[in-house]
Amino acid sequence: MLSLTDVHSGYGRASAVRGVDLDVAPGELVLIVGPNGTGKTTLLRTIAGFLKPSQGSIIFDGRSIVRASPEALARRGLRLILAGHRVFPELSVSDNLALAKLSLADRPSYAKRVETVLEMFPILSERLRQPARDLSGGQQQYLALAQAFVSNPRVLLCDEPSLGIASGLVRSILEFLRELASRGVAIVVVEQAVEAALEFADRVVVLRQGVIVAEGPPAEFDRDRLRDLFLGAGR
Amino acid sequence: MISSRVLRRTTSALTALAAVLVVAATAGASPQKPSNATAAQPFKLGLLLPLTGPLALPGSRIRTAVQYAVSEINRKGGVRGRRITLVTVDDAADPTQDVQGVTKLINQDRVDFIFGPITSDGMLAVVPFETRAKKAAIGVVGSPRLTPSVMRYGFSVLLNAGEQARKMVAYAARRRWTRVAILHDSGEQGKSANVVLRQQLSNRRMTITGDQEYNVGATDMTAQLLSLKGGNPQALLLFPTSGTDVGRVLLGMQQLDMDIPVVGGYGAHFGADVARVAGRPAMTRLVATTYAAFGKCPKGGVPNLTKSFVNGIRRFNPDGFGTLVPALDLAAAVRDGIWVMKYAVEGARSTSGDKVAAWLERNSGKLGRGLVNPKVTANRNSHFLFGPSSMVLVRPGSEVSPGVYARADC
Amino acid sequence: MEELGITLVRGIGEGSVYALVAMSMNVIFNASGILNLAQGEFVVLGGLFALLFLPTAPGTAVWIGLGIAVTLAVGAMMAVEGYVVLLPLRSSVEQHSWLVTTLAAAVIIQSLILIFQGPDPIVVDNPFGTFDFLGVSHPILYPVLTGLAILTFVGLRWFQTHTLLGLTMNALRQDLEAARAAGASVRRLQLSSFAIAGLIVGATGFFGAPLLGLSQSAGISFALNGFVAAVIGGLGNQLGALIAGPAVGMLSVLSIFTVGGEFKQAVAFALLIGVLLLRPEGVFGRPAARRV
Amino acid sequence: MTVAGDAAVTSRHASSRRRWLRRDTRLELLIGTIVVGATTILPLATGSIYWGQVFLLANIYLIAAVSLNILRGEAGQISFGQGAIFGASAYATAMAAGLYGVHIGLAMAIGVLAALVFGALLSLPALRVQGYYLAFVTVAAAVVFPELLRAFDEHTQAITGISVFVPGVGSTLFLGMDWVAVAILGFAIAALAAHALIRSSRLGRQMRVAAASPEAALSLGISPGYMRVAAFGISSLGTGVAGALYVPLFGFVSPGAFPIALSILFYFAVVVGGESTIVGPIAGVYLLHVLPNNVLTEFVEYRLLTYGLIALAIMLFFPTGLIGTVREWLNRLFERPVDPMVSIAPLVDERQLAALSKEESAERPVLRVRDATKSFGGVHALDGMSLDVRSGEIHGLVGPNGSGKTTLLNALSGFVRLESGEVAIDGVRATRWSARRRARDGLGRTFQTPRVFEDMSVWENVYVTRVATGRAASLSPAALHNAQARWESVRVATLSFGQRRLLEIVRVLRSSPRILLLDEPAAGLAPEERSRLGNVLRLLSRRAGIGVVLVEHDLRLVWNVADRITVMDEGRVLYSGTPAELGNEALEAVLMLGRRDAESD
Repeated sequence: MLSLTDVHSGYGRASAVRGVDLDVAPGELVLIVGPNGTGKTTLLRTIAGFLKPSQGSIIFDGRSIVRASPEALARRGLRLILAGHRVFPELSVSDNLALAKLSLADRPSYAKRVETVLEMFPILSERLRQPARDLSGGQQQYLALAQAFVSNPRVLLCDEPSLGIASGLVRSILEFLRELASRGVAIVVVEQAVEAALEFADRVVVLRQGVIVAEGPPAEFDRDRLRDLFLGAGR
Repeated sequence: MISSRVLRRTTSALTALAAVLVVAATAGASPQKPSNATAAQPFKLGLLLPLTGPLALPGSRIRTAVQYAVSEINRKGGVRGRRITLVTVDDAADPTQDVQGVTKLINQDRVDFIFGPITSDGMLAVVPFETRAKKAAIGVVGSPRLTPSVMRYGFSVLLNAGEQARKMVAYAARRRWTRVAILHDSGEQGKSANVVLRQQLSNRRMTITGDQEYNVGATDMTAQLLSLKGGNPQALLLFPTSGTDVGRVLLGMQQLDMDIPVVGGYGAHFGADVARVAGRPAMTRLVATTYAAFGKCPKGGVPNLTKSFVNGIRRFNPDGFGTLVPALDLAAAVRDGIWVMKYAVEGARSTSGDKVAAWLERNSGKLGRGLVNPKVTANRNSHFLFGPSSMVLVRPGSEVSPGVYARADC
Repeated sequence: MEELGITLVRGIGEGSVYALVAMSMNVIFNASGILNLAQGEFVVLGGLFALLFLPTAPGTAVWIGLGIAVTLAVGAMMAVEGYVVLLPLRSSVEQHSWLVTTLAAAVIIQSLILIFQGPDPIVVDNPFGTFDFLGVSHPILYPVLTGLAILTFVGLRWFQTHTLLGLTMNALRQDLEAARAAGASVRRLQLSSFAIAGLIVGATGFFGAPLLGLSQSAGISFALNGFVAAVIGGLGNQLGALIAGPAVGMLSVLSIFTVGGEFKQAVAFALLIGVLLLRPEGVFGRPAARRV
Repeated sequence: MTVAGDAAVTSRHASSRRRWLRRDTRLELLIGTIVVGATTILPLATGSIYWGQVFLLANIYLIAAVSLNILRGEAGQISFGQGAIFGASAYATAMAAGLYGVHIGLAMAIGVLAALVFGALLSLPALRVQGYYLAFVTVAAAVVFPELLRAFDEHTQAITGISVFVPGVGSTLFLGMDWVAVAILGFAIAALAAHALIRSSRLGRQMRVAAASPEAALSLGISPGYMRVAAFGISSLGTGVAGALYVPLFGFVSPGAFPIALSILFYFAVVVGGESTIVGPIAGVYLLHVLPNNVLTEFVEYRLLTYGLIALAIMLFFPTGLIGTVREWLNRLFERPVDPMVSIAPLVDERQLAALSKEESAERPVLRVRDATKSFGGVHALDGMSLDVRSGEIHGLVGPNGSGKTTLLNALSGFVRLESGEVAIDGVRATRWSARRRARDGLGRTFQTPRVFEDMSVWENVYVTRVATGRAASLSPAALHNAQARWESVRVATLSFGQRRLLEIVRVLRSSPRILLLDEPAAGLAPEERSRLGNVLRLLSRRAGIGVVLVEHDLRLVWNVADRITVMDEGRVLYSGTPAELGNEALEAVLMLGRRDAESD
């Protein structure tokens, strides 16, 4: 579904991502972890088209997408959920959801998908008419996820979904992503709440200073190994 | 890091470039050789008018009239045998650009005579430069402040706003009105007329029931009118610049049921402009000042020269005639102004401002032949070519023939 | 009583024009953060087309039909302006280039009107009559313009709530990046916002022409008064613009009654400065969150 | 580094060499002076009255445009009201000289004074509103100004205008120039020079810092509001001089000469020429005023069109203005990245620091926070946070993203007002102090994204502020002095991210802080640079007694250099102690907890 080969990318002259290879299959949930500032967000933004890789190839659906714009990719079914529960604050919850139509190919299914997602996040259906700015951080993140769900993506990139929201809600967000994966969506999640996220992942990728330093099923990663990987060998 | 070698090279390159630019600029700027006037050389007439901005309309009307007069004179052999050529500068009604324009006309184009500008502040601004260069000029300006001591070599074809105000107030006195209201626009003429109107009215012990102002180009004067209506005046003295504004004033009076006579200044006589907005029926009680040649008494006729001028300029510029119609009298005054220039330059045998001015001050009374406005009254006390004797009050609502209106003061 | 009638009908009517310009400015602002200073010139264009193409005694069908055609034409022309204005924003870090480009566009349009049409004032026949209200008769066109403002507001409201295009356009400025991530083609939407703003001012110019006192040099005052209304209503807030425009109009009329016509413009600007100093987000605006 | 060795040797040459003009402004000022001088003198000397006058007026406009450029390019303010300030000065001059018979020199002084008053009025909104709001407020002022003059005609004689007789006009002093021409030329060149000087001065740097980042300005002890007012004052002064010079040149003034179009022309001239460039306004005035009005006079009807098209075309093809874009091209052509430019260790004079350590030996708390709370949108970013930092101590502050670290730094440096709790600096209650006051009191900080200023040289970035007196220097003046030559020639735009970080730290250290708050100083640094940074921090804290708060994601660095570490989560202290006391549990909490609160960073 999504295949990265030797991707280099970054802002300005310095590369934050330095030669990443990654393949994601439909229905797979890949968790990317690593210390801060190692290029996780840069990697997601590069895949989503906000940054052009300086080197390497990204194949989505059999076609190279290194030159595609984010909006074109979204309409082709590759969506990025930005970090920090970003919704459109002045729009109502239902209008926020309606923006999913921008990248929803199968327009008639819209109502059905909204209905489905509101069952998953009942709190949103109670507040459909309210402007999104009145929601709490967690609810805003629900809304961002729900909107992405309605647009029926085939690849979903999710940047730190738990950032800035109350800790009790983290699980429900990860459960939702798991559910999405079970419906056949290829998911890449960057997450700092490593321990909470591990159990939901099919595969874990550890990124350190722009390079993948370890990769494998969650079971292979216990606390000690992760700590060593994060701090770099030798501590 | 820019190395100092590169820096030096760039410096010298840019310095050289700057030098080239400067040389080019001054080459273009170097003054033309002074010319000794010979018959073969054209008579250069500088034209300083607003062709852009809010006063572009009168500016372009005046330009057409000048072009017409120039074509007439050239057909008849030009000025002292020299064909007239026009050099036009757009001043956008900005005195700064007037000064720049007049400097260019005098020093760069070496014109023999200047026509313009059409605003009093512009005229005041250019006068010192013309005086210093001994250039004679005719403007289209109406401020009473423009006395011969201010514009020594400058004249104007416009009716003096002060004289107009005097005429308007005299008319009101003859109608035995004692209570009048003043409405004027924000333009320079409107404001200065307001001052004179107030003086004149207090001289004659008339009561000013109210005094309001509207912006040139305003669309709804009912608020001003209503506040004036509260003073219960017998008549409204109106000093506008544009005919469309007058139309809107009349419309507003109609809507307010304000059925009192209106005595307007020169801008109120642009009958066609007024009618386009308010319609003829609204204009029955409107009286306005204009040039005598364009007023017809019930018993009198329309002067032949007026008719032939109207026909002539229509033939000269059929496309622009529609724009010109409301201001045919102004066009005639402008056209006369150019002819006065020809006579004065020929009479003085010189284009020098002092000689032309002196000649005109002495001989203007003899100039009538061939002019639409035959009474040229410029003298040592007034440089307005057309004085009170050239001014009449007409009813702009009753147009007798194109540009000619029935007189209200026969 | 008569004062009240004039203040209500004409103040609100004239203010409705400010509101219409303000709402059209808001459409572009919400999509791009640009305040189009050439907006007034397009009002003049709308009126100019009315002058050029309206027959002397148009039937209602001709009037409305031509009105729609002119509205569409002005919309297309503003889209062209938008294209030019948006061009430098693609590459440059200078986000204020639009201050210059929109003003330059205004100058260019003004001079083109002057060159091709001449300086004559744009006087268009008023197809409507008058009606009596509180002792004064008023042109029916004033309430028609007020109606046009309300209709525009309702139309924009519907457009923003019932069409995806309108919804997205209105959301762009709130989070450009999130909009792109959701699949919004930013440049195309911003162009559309110029076109829609053009429709509004085109209709305003065409239908309001008999009352508006249009001329080639009148554009800037429409843009300025429209901006006054937009700021007082809170930039981007359409309901605020709809209310603030007539409020400014009424205040202008009141100022003629109280301090005299020569201070009309000064009063409107004094109001603007007062609002900006006391409440920069506008009377109906929401205070922007402070960035730390 | 190379500087290190000789730094210690030449430590006697304490003060840095004074450079009056920046390198790039020197070249531009030279070109500008040549162009202005030549275009003014040549036509006058050759007797071309018209072109002489054209360029004299162009110079007057140039003075106004340069003044606006100082406001726009250096202080980042938009003003469409310069035409009105210009008019206020010209009109006041004409009223004084023309109506009240005041001597022209005194009248011009009155005019400049009027411009200052008017400019002060115009600058008041700038304290409240910015950007296009300010633009429209100033537009409103410019539109209303001539109308008000006319409304009070009985005092201003505005309807017909005021003629002024100016003695000495037309009597040549030399090269065909009368005193007016000499004055105009002199002031035009003086305006260019003044801009170059301001651009090269500390005041100019502070203006640019305040414009680019008001927070950074505050953290350096600069008041952005004061900078704005100062910029408005300087530009009003220049514009006032221009307006006053208009009167003797033309001998006549009326409000019609100051339409809104004049204000727009000034703004266009600055932006089209290239804001913050010295010669930009010259290009702008020549292209937008002289070209359509004076060169292409034959095309009367097309004057406005030409003007609009030139402005539009330049914005399309030269997005940062004519000269601005050319300058960028030159930079791209000639500049090469120079790494590493900035290094802290060589700047630290160990012997000097050692001398200090005797006085600062006693470990006392320099910074103390008690029970700080702060919430954003209902979520607690700080929830009863307490912290003590002692002099000579490095205090590591770690925690997952969004745990409240940056909010705490903002609260300590005065950018965030606490809902409850206390902050004390050196034992003095500072909870209500402004960020600027804290900065002046010796609290220095860096930002997560370094607030350095791309368009300035490295040296200028360091020398933005005056060094506080009364506190011993952290950096060796001699070493700084030695680095000056190298630093002056490099623009920050060419530095890497890591280098910018170090630069920001050098800048803070130059102000000799007592407390240093570092927000992720190691991000973007290479491993060797990190360890060097660690050593320098140790040295500074131990020897100079600076209390350092180190927020850092590189835990190895923190554990290596910090004396004490506090682990934060959800706005509270989770663990606190020396590195030895904190076990793996604390480490893992930071690495893998990943819970967080809303925070605005």
